[in-house]
Amino acid sequence: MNAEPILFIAFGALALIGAVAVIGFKNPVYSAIALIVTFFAQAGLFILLGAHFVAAVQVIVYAGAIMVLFLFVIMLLNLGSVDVDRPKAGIAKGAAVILGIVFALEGVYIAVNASKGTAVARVKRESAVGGGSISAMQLKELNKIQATYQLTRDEIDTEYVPKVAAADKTVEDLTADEARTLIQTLQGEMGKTERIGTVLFSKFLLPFEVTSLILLAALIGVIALVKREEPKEVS
Amino acid sequence: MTVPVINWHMLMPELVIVLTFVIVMVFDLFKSIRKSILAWVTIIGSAIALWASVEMLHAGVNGSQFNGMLAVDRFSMFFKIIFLVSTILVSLISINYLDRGDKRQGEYYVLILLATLGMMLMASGNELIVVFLGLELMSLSLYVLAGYFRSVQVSSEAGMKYLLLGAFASGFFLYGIALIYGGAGTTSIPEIASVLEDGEKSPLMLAGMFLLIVGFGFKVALVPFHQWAPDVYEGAPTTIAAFISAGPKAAGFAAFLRIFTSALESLQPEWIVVIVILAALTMTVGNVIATAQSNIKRMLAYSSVAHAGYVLVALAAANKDGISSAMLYLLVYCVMNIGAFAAVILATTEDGENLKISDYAGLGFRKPLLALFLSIMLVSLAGFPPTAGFVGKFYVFRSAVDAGHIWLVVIAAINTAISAFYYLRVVVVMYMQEPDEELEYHAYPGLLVFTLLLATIGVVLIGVLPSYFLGPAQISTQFF
Amino acid sequence: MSINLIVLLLISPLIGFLINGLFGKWLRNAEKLSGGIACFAVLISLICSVIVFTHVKDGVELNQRLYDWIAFESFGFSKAELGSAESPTPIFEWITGNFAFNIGFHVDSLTAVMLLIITGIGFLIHVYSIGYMHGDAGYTRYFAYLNLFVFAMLILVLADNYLMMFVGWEGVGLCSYLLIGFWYEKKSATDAGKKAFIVNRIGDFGFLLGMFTLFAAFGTLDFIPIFEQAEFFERAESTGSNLVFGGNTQFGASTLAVATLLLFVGAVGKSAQIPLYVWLPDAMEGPTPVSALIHAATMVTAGVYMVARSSVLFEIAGTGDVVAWIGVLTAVFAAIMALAANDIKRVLAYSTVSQLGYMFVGVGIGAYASGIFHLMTHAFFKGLMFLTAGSVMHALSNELDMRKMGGLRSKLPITHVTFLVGALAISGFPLLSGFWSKDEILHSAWEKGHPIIYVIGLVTAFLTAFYMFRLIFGTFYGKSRVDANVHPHESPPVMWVPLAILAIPSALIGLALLSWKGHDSAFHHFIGGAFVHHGEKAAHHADNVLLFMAISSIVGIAGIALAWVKYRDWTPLDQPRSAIHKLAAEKFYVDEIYNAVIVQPIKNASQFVLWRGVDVSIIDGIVNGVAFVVRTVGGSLRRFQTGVVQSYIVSMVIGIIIFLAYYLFIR
Amino acid sequence: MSLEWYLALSALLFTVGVIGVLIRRNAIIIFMCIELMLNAANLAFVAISRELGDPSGQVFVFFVMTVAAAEVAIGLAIIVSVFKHRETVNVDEVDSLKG
Repeated sequence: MNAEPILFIAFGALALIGAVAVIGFKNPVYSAIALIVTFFAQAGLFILLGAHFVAAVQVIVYAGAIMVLFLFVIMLLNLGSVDVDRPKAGIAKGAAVILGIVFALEGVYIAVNASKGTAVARVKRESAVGGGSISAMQLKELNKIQATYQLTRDEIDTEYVPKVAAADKTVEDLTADEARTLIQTLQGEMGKTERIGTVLFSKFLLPFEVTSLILLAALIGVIALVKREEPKEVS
Repeated sequence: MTVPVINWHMLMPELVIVLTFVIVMVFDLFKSIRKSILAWVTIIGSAIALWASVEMLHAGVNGSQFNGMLAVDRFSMFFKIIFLVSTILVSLISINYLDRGDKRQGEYYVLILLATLGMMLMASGNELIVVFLGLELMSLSLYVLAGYFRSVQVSSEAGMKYLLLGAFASGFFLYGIALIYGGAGTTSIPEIASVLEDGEKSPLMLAGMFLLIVGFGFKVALVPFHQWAPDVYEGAPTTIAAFISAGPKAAGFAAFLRIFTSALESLQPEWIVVIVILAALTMTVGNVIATAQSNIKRMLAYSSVAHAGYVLVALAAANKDGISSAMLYLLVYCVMNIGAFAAVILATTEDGENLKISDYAGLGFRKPLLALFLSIMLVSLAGFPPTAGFVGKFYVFRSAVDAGHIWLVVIAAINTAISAFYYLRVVVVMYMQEPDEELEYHAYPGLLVFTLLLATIGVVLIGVLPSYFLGPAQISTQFF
Repeated sequence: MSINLIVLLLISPLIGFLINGLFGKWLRNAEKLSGGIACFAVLISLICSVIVFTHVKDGVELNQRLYDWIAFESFGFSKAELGSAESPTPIFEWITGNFAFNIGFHVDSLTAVMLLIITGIGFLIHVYSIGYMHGDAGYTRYFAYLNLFVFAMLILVLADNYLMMFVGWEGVGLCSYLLIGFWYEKKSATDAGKKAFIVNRIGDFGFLLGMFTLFAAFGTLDFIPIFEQAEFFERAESTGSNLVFGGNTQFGASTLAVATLLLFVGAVGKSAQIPLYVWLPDAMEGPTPVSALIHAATMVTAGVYMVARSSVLFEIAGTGDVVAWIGVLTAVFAAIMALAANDIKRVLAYSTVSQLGYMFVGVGIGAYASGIFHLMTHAFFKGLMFLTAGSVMHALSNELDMRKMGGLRSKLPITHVTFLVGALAISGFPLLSGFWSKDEILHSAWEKGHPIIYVIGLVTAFLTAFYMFRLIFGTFYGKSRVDANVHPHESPPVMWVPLAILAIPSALIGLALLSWKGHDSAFHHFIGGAFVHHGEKAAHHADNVLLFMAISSIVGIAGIALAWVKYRDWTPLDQPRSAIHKLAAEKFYVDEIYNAVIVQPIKNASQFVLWRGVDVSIIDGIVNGVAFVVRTVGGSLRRFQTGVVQSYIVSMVIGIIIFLAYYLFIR
Repeated sequence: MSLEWYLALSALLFTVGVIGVLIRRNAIIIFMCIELMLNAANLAFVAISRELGDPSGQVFVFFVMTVAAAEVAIGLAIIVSVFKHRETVNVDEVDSLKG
């Protein structure tokens, strides 16, 4: 039995409850802890989606580093003990909630129509091909995967083809159904650290380098904001 | 997909900027080096990068780097020129503006350079995620720079407002990218274009497209996403206000133009409606509120909102003429607006900056040079010939008329008239009113005068020889 | 002749202006340097002008587009895309719909003459100013303006299209107002500046409308295409076909007449003709060298230049007569007023108005060479006389009233001699320059069938000689009426040397017009090229040359003689004796009439009708109301800018929700 | 579970973040809500990535996390410097720039 729907509902509900709790708690410390719960629940959802590496990073970076920073600042400013955040006036709150509901409706509408004429729908159409031998489309897809993950055809033939068909077959000999399973297997592995790493350092090398600059900017920015020496200002 | 082969020549401007900020950081370590040296390193580095960009524009580069992530073409080079010009001008005015004893100048210039690098990535980005990262690199640096005078209450406030609103807007921007990713199956701009050619219009795509407008609209300050601008301009250091109004605005438009006229070209009938509405709203609201301002920095902020509306008029034209006139307009706007802010800095007295428009009374006789500079910039902002502002507006309106947006141009023309009212009011105050109190003015700082002279030459030169600047912009749009 | 030469010629005063204008503060302590820079800048232009002149003399002309300012063709749309279906196919190659506002130069003999006048006299006046303005607080400002003026004037004459000409036109106007109001702490000076500004606006408005008309008719503002199209039209007119030119207007002779008359309104304003002359006498509030340069030698002649430049249009439209009549009436009218003026600069100002009238007679009747020649001679001798007047003022501590002068001959010998040369020249004393040019115009008027104009012109010539020598005798001869506290002294060399230099051409330049027995004079030969397109139908009038010369000479000498009789030993009266004298002394009450007929009714009407009735409810409701509404709306929109981040976020979210709903549900 | 479910969840999480930004006045909590919005976008990325069989979406999440970390560092530093002036992090009390 497929456990995904149950787990989805469990993690999804937990994430939502945590999110609502973030804006519901008066004490910032509690809000922060509720946010951590949401982040953990999301990590669970990532695992459900096969994104193992991302899930791990989610826990380490978000729940670990970022939230600790939040908590640290809340403690530093001593906001945890006093209730500085009085609730807003009822009307403003109500208006905000109404806006939120409208916005949520629009969001859900978009989600419900996610497969209307989109790439997602196209992928579904293409993978629905059945019967006969491996199609040109599937070969193209395999070639793309091969290039993306920097695999060789030999590796696929020896490592992955046996998982879906007789051991002596090569990619060209597969039937369409077998090929589909092969592609799904390969795609299912994309969350692995090795695969992500390969993509990160080949196709996305530039953005990766840019993130280093962003972190540098953050570092220097924080130094500029908190550096000890208090200079005489112009204005 | 292999590890990309990098042609370092094509990355010249970016590499020079990276090298420059490394040098600035190293120099900053030595206590014996005067802080103004850092500014000069920044200026020289930017000038070399500018030279490289101009050369590459001339040579007609057209390629891509990093597996197609980065488009190295004339379009991006033209915008890099705009960014580098604004970086140089802002660094020049910063030397006199920052206090000599300010120990944090290293960080200041490094952040300016990082912001410039972010803008360059936005202009070159051929992949939505690169645009997003460039935008974040730029924005993060600017948040800090806006709050740079941490001992000044309003500066911190400006930083915080910019940060909260900016982060909020990038949330939408990111969600928009996600939706487009789902709708098109890719985030590469050329691939989106080819996917969309035969695709039907999905809600996912339309919503994603609009959320991109929100993200860019925030960065270039379109109504109703503009409200951060006046507060941030007023609170931020004046040099940074000048910077935010010039480079980042151009960067926002660079990515805006590339994505909407290239990737989302086939959705043009869908987005053009919203662009037209936003353009009309932005011009009108910006100009109308500007008339009611008494603080010159706020007035310039609202005027900058209005000018974003004019550029949007060119985008609404959605053809090559429109794109090239938008590019020319941004170049013009960058020069004249930094000039106007530089003149505001020049009006500093012992009591600090004089930001009330009434403080400018009688300046025409007391500080004739300053009044002259400021008048030239304001006249250009108002769009009178033979200044650059006129030719900029002229080409923008022309392209919109050609594209059939007569009503939009009528609204733009009415707005130009309204804007003349508040720009010229300052000129009138300077030349025809007596000051309430005598202000003790400093002697002119040479570098500010020099910068203003550069800006004036730029404004007049573009006004008199527009074709030398429009030509490259027109060639740059060939690839679309 | 390379275009670089022209650019250098043009740009040099601009650089001078920039240096003096921008770095004046630092130059102020080094007065000599500032004046020297300005003079040097004009000197370079002068040298270039001379080179240009020699080239043009060898028959080289230049019509070159420097670059397109706002070019529509580069913008990628063609006539075909723009034009509607019913627009007929254009017949002319010029008219491809790709028009451009361009910066270009047109250099022919007319231009060359104007260049020489502007830079030559301009240079001398710059030098003179070094002495005249010595010690003035606005020294560098003055030279900056003066250089800017030269630059604008050069643009005006070098332009190859009406738009660029208009830019120069406005530029010289601007400098003129700035210099009239140069001593802005003097109320009369700023008032005079204002008056010049307002009166000139009327003229400029006419010029603008004229340009629009031309553009509508021809689809371009460039001289050559317009002139060629107009000539083409004239040739085709006989066939009776309706021609359609670039501007897609049904083109007729009346169009051209309207256009030329509107242009002439501009000329009337700038060149101070009836009825817009009133600003020029008041303009004497400016520094005297300015009066010499701008209000005698160069700027005020711009109108004449423009009419001469557009000669083809005026000829085809047949509007030259209007020009000539306005000119001759102005000439005599101004001369009468000059009779009664006591302020020496005012006398010279009225004299300038009067002489400008002569020039318009010349270009109006089609004697372009004569008109331009008079422009040239007048530039020399009137510039000279203004400078000598300045020298007198300098000697008498800024005294201008000739009732308080007299007997200055011995105190100011050089000034006296040079002034005398100028006065003889303008009076038409035989063989001096004014004699030639004036006689030529009058003779042409007779020959071309305008006897009345000839007679009025002759009367004016008599009056001219009379008032000029009234001025001479009143100032330099007779008993001294100078205030006892004032000790007249001759000016320094930096002032009198330019006077002496100017005196030579003032006397002798007329010889260039010397012609004999049917041969063109040197000047005709030279300048004829500029009007070869159309114009001057061989103006060598061999008949009765000597007779006309004799009449002119007699009239001039008679005027001098009468002045000798009346003013040799002048005792001024406090009150004008005769009614006509009083009328003239009060400038025919023109200012008062304008005040009563135009200004006051407008004021009254606005006070009682417009202000109470229309203004408060309608005009206010529109003009001030719009401004008020805009500001009020702006003020109330400001309230949305509460300063609280969340209110900004609310408006963002509302915007996002509305537009998203549009995309998701409405589309 | 199909993509629609994940996207709907992501939209709801995003909306909760937006509502939080609208109704909370504590700048730090507003900032947390913005993090919530970014996370919702991440969820959408990963879900779409799986549906497309394309690893880019997951890589984007990695980048977004980096950006978020940088943003938080700078944001908290700025909030601290505002706190130094006003002894408060309530955004409706930080309103001296207006009009």
